[in-house]
Amino acid sequence: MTLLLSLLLIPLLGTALVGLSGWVDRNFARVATLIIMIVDLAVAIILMARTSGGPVQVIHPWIPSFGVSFNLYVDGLSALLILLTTFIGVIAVIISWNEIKEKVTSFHIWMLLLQTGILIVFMARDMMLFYFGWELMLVPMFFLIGVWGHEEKLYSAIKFFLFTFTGSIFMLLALLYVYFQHAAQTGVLTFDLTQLLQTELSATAQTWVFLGLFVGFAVKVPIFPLHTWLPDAHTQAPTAGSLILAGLLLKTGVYGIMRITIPMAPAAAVYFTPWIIGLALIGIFYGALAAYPQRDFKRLVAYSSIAHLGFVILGVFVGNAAGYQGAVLQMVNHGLATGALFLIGGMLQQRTHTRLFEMFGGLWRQMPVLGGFLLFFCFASLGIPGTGNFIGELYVMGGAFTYHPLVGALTVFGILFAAAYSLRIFLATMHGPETTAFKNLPDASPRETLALGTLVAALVAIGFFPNLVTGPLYYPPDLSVPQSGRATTPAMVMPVETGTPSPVLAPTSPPLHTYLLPMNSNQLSDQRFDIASLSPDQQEVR
Amino acid sequence: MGHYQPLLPDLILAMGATFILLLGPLRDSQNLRDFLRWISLGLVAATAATLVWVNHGMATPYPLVGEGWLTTAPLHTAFAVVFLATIAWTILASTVPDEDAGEWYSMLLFLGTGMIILARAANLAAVFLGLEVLSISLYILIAFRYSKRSSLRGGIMYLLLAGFASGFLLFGMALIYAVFGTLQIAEIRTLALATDMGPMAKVGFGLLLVGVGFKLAAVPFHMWTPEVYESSPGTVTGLIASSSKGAMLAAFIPFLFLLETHWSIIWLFAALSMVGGNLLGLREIRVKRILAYSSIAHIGYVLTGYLAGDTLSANAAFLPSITGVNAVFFYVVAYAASILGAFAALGYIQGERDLTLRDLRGVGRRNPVLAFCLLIFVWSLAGLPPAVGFFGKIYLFSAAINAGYFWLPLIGLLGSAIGIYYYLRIIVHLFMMPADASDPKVHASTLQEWVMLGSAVAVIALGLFPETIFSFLRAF
Amino acid sequence: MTLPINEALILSCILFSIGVLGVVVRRNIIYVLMCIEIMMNAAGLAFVAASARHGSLDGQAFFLFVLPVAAAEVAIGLAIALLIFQRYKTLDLWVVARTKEA
Amino acid sequence: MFYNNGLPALWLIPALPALGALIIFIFASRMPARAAGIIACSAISLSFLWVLNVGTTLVLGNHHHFVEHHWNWIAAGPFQGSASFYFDLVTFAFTFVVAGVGLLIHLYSYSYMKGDAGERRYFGYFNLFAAAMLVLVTAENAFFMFLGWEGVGACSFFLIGHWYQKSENTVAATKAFLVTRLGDIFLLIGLFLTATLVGVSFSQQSAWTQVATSSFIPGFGGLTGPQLILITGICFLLGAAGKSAQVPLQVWLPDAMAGPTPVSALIHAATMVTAGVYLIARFHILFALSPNLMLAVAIVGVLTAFYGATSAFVQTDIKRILAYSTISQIGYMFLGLGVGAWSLAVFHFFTHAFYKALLFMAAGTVIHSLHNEQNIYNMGGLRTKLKGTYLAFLAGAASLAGIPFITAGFYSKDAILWNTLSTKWGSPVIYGIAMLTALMTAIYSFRLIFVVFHGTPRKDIHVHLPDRLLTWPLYILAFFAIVAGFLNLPIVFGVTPIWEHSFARVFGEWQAEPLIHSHAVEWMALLGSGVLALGGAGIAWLLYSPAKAPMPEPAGDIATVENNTPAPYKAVWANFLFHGWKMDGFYNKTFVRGFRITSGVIAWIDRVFVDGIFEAIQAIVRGFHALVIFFQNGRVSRYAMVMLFGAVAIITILLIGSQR
Repeated sequence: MTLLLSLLLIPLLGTALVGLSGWVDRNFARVATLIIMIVDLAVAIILMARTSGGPVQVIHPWIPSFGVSFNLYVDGLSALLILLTTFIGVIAVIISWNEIKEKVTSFHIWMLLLQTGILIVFMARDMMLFYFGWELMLVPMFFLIGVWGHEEKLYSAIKFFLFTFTGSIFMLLALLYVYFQHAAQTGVLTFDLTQLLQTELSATAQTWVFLGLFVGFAVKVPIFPLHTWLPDAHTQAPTAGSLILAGLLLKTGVYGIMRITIPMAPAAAVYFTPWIIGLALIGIFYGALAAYPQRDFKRLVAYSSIAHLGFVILGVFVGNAAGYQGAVLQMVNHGLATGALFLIGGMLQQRTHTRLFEMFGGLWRQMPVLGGFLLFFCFASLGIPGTGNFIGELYVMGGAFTYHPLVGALTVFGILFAAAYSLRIFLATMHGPETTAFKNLPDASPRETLALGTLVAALVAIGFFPNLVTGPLYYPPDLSVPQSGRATTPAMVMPVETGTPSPVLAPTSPPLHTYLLPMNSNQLSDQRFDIASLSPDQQEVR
Repeated sequence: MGHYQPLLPDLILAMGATFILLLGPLRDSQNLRDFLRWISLGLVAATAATLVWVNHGMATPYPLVGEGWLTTAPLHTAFAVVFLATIAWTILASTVPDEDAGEWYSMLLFLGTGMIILARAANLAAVFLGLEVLSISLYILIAFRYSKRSSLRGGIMYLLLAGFASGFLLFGMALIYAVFGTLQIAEIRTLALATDMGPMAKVGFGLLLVGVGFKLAAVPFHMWTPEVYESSPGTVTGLIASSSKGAMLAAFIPFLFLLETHWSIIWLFAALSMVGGNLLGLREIRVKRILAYSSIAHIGYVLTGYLAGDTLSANAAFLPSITGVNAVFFYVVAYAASILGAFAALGYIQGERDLTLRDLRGVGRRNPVLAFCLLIFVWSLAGLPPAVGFFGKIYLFSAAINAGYFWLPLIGLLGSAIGIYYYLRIIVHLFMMPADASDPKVHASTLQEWVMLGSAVAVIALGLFPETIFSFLRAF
Repeated sequence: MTLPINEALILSCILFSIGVLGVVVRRNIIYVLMCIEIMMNAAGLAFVAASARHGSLDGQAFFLFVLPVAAAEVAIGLAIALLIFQRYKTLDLWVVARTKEA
Repeated sequence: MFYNNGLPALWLIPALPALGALIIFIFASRMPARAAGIIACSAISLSFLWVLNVGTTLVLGNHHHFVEHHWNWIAAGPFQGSASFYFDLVTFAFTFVVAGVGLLIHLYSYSYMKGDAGERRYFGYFNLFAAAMLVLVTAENAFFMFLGWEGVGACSFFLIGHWYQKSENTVAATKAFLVTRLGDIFLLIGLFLTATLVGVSFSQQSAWTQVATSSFIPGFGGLTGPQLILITGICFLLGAAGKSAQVPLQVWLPDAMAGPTPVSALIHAATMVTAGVYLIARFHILFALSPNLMLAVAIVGVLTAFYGATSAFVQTDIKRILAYSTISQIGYMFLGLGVGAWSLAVFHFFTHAFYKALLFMAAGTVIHSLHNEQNIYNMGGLRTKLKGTYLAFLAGAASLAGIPFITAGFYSKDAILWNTLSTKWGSPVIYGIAMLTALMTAIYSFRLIFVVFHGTPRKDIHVHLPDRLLTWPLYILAFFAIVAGFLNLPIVFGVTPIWEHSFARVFGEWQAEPLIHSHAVEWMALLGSGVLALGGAGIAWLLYSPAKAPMPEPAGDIATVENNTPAPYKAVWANFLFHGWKMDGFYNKTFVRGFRITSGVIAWIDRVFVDGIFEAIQAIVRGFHALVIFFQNGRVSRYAMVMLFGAVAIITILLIGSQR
């Protein structure tokens, strides 16, 4: 299928085009990159539409002697994240227009390479290809931070690289182990995930495989206590870098956990679930609490990412449809909302050359539009209904509640702290007595307004129509969403018979592995959009 | 004559080298230098062609030719061709004063002779002879710029320590010979596997390993690397790191039966090298030394692959492609492609003093082509996709895991995580630090830049299509 | 007369050890080169002795290889040593190691 | 689109103001400031007309309710919440107030906010608030309601902090948002419980009766149905308390007066703060199933009523007096809910919305006329200068005080008091406290009248007369503040209480019936509360008539007394009341400071320890580096020695080591 290949090749070959045009004029490089990104976005949209009929796959032999194939596979979840990737790619180019002033051409080449790597990760069905893409993401990001970053850029870039690379070692070992186990059991050399998932692993082996994969992905997510690279990297990266880090790179970790870790070692996943839920909860509160007193705009937002990703991980591991959908929603929303906060942080820095809250204050008068956007994204970040973040958090909290009511209740408190730090972002910059340090700061330019406005529209759209995001998860063959995730009738109360336990509610969820394993049957897809209307008529008159 | 036909390549190369050595003093002119360069290249090419021709269709395991001197096994032939390619590359990429051209190219050819003998040795004496031809050429090449003190210092250090190690090797061979009564490695193998080894044989093989370990610069025999790498001309350093080690690796393949008894030594070599090499390089600021330390670590990775062996690994039956030696072959190719380029590039940058990280600043701005090539090479050395080093490492560790070693890959990968740090520092200084006031002195001719660019592209291309290397291997 | 093989091997071991220790303790290039010679010749002795034990000529032939190789090595070693003495005005390896670049 | 099966579409009700807000925000920078007000007013008036249309269709058609389903909004396992609208009588009452009173306040704001720098922003948020509030009250299920619930909270935050350059306003806004959000957390937990137990749709709530009889419910660790009902109810109660400023989460409301006065009138008096009442009324089945829960609601209500009245007693800021009085009056509504008088609680909300909005707007007019003077002790004698405003204010205050027979407040409050005494959930103790509170209410209401409007001006300031848009809405509200009570005349008057009668359809059998059927007792109670109100007015005259000195005596120059003044009064008890029973300080010292310290400590831990772990690893690696690099000294013999050691080690290992 050429669609998948073109999705990859457009940014990859685009680097040459950008190189050439940048050689002519640096502005050409910007324009060329923007065009390439937009074309890629268009391809992703087509792909999204195509995926609704079933997964799209392309397999080419690559390294037959090693069982490695160029195996791309896109189903609803992948298509969703690919769409997010290309979308954020466009925004990142738009937003770097004025910020990046030197080495313009190479900046855009790195951006395109980064996009290629991320796309490989989201598309690869072959685990070696996945790992290839995983490592491929590192270098461009390293350059983006290291060359175009801020004052502590080198330290942050190296820290980012070392953390992720070290994590990926464990992932690689676990993958290789499963590969050889599979080869030993079947005699077939392959890195195809679908086949590797058939490998029978003993409980001990599963434990180690799970831990290896989990550590590899957890660094990227990041899960407490492996998060310390994140505040530095996010803070020091250029705006586009922060946007992509928050919007996409963190998501690759979650994607890996969803796609590989849990299906590969389902029993171990069940075993470790309480621990990981504990870590996720710690992440939620720890991130939020650590975010609050930060003095640096982007650093605060970076810590808030830890909290948001805590929600995502929680959703993934509570093991029910609500949590799973919430996790996916939260991934997308976090990418948009937190990404937007980074954008605004970058815009403020570009205007004022500082990110410190104590330098700001009362800027709303000078930049009403930017302030309005900041207000919106702060409220999105704290999960106000009407934005996608609310839906994501609600789903995750609901999932956690189904997992255990107390866990759910505890999770809900996370949003209080989220409110505290989110409000602080806005209040410390836009409210209060107007600082005298800055005069005549320009308000959002049309380009910035366009970028931020698009993000607002996307968030609001998801906030009212979460099906936009969760819908693709139901595309056949419905790999990822548990059965209880379909829109079924709301909880019903049955007549109670004496002597039997009340059938009220019973929020039972199937064991984790039963639904995270790929299912080949389409038995679930019939009732996809079965609307849970409460009365058969649109209007009921009694 | 037919009996000696398989020796033809070695003869061509050695005689050509002598011939060039004689031509050398004729005239100091650029024309002569260029002439010698192309002559040498032609000789190398001819040798390679002959090598392939004489060995064609003789792919029985370890057939002994020339009185049991050399093997025609495809793997070894392939190794030899690769080494010849590195020599050819060096001939192209190296800079040499006009007046020394004859000596330079002839020594490179002698070096090549030593390598192809060593790589195909089937006999202890051939191992020794090949090793010494290689080493003696290297002494001269290392100390080639004898007007510089450091060059002499590096030369004498390498000479003394290599001689010291040769002594161990030789004595070990003597002991082995004393026990088994033969110099043919295949016979020794049969005898050694047939019976329990006595202490004398064990010690003999142990001393042999000392010599091997020195040549490979495996910890704890690695001490010479930083000084020698530092003081040699850039291209020679590349050869020391790549094909000189590679030849020893190839020569070691017949000895792989030692894994039965000596695996723990190799395990230790590997583990210590991977950890030690990466640790040593951590805070080094002299760039060539960084790569020297990294080469120690890389030998650790290679030895990890060797542990998987050839036929000894448990699961080898279903995984014919990634036996340890195949992975090692892949890695030698990958590593050679990367390290040759890296050292050559550093050689172009080198000024009067030791080249430090600080000297790299601004190179990315002033000479983007060279900096880009260096980036690719370092990228490959660090084992990151899409450069070829990525799959090199993956194959090695896969082979090790396949053979049932788990800790070693883990150690190796953790070590490489440490190692990433110094590779990143090189990249950081190349691209991310403001240039010092003084211009970095980069002297590379157009030809050399094209050669560099070509190898950089090759490194990426091989990384994207790693199967090529196996196809190459299968072609023999 | 028969060669007492074990004794010859022991002798070669002793010679080898002397050579090794010499390399380790001496700092003068010439002495170190000499000690390396001793090591090689110790090995040669062992080869010859073993050759006698096994009644094959391989070992002795091997020794014929060792001699020129050792000679070549020493020749180059001495040449470099000469240059070193010119430049550093010393043959002490430690001093050479200490001397800063020029 | 606008009509389905001949019935008016419900979605238009919130959509119109939402559209208004959208237009204002998108074109804010390109429209004249005044245009925003016009758009906002048009949007809300259209919405109000549509509410009337829907409401009359409902009432005249004698429908129980309308449901309008749009799309599946939340659909995850047991958590199902569609974007659907629901319209019954309760909704009608609330939408009528939100859109109707909202319209008046919009018009009022059009004049009030003239020339303000943030005028466009103000009207945008005002319209957005109206939209969110209308979603809140028209939502078909609790999740959709939560959209509006949080939306109004957000808008409240925006509008309290409207004058964002003053730090106090910002602090007040944050406080309001965070405290209500604390309540919202409990509300969410309650919603999750509801969703899993019976489903969040309002039409499913009768299923609680089955939960109440279950002894075992899987997934809740052995909790029984009644226990779960209690937990759910407490969660809802806390959520409602947060939004409606009830004890113990009432602290935010007085500070919320930092916003522009129309904001206080609409959000913090008439509509948003009564969302808690709406919530509990909607979930009345749940509450009615547990007597303990009912008692809790009643106690919260009466306590808050008492709290608000006592605190209002000593305030000096006109808006804070009204704020505390709002707290107190919503306490009455909760009391009504707690005794099962659902329809009467809604009725009290209805009347209260009119007279409290009226009071706030009248106060706003006063403040506006006096150039932002809010201290009542700096006013005085305005009766002559602001005659219309005075009359309107008088009507509102009379209604608040419950002056018998002619005011709406009398009828609504007295009905709740009567139910407190007479229904099965009521109790004489609570009744007693409620009566005492009613007395105090009358006192502080008339204190306002006497201090602000009577006597002579205490400060010589120029009064600029309000324009028509600032006064006419007052007259309309004053009219309703008087006559709205006639919708529910007591049964002892020999007429049918229309309101209660109509709402019986909604609350059905869950509506508490008086256990006392004696008309004599009811008459006595009626007259009793009437006497209390008049008596209160009399006491106020005794204490605060222009001839008397203000009581209690302020400590210093009363003109400088501000909200955050530590001790304006000499008397300790007065200061205690002035600071809202010092609960603010308590919360500040415990929760706020606790949060600050914890977050600081966590950030410190993150910097020092968590990062420190990795710094330590780095240091260890560097240490090893230093160790191995030590041997690299360039001395050949040393290198040879290391090699020798290596060789010896190899031989040793080979000779003593075990084979594989």
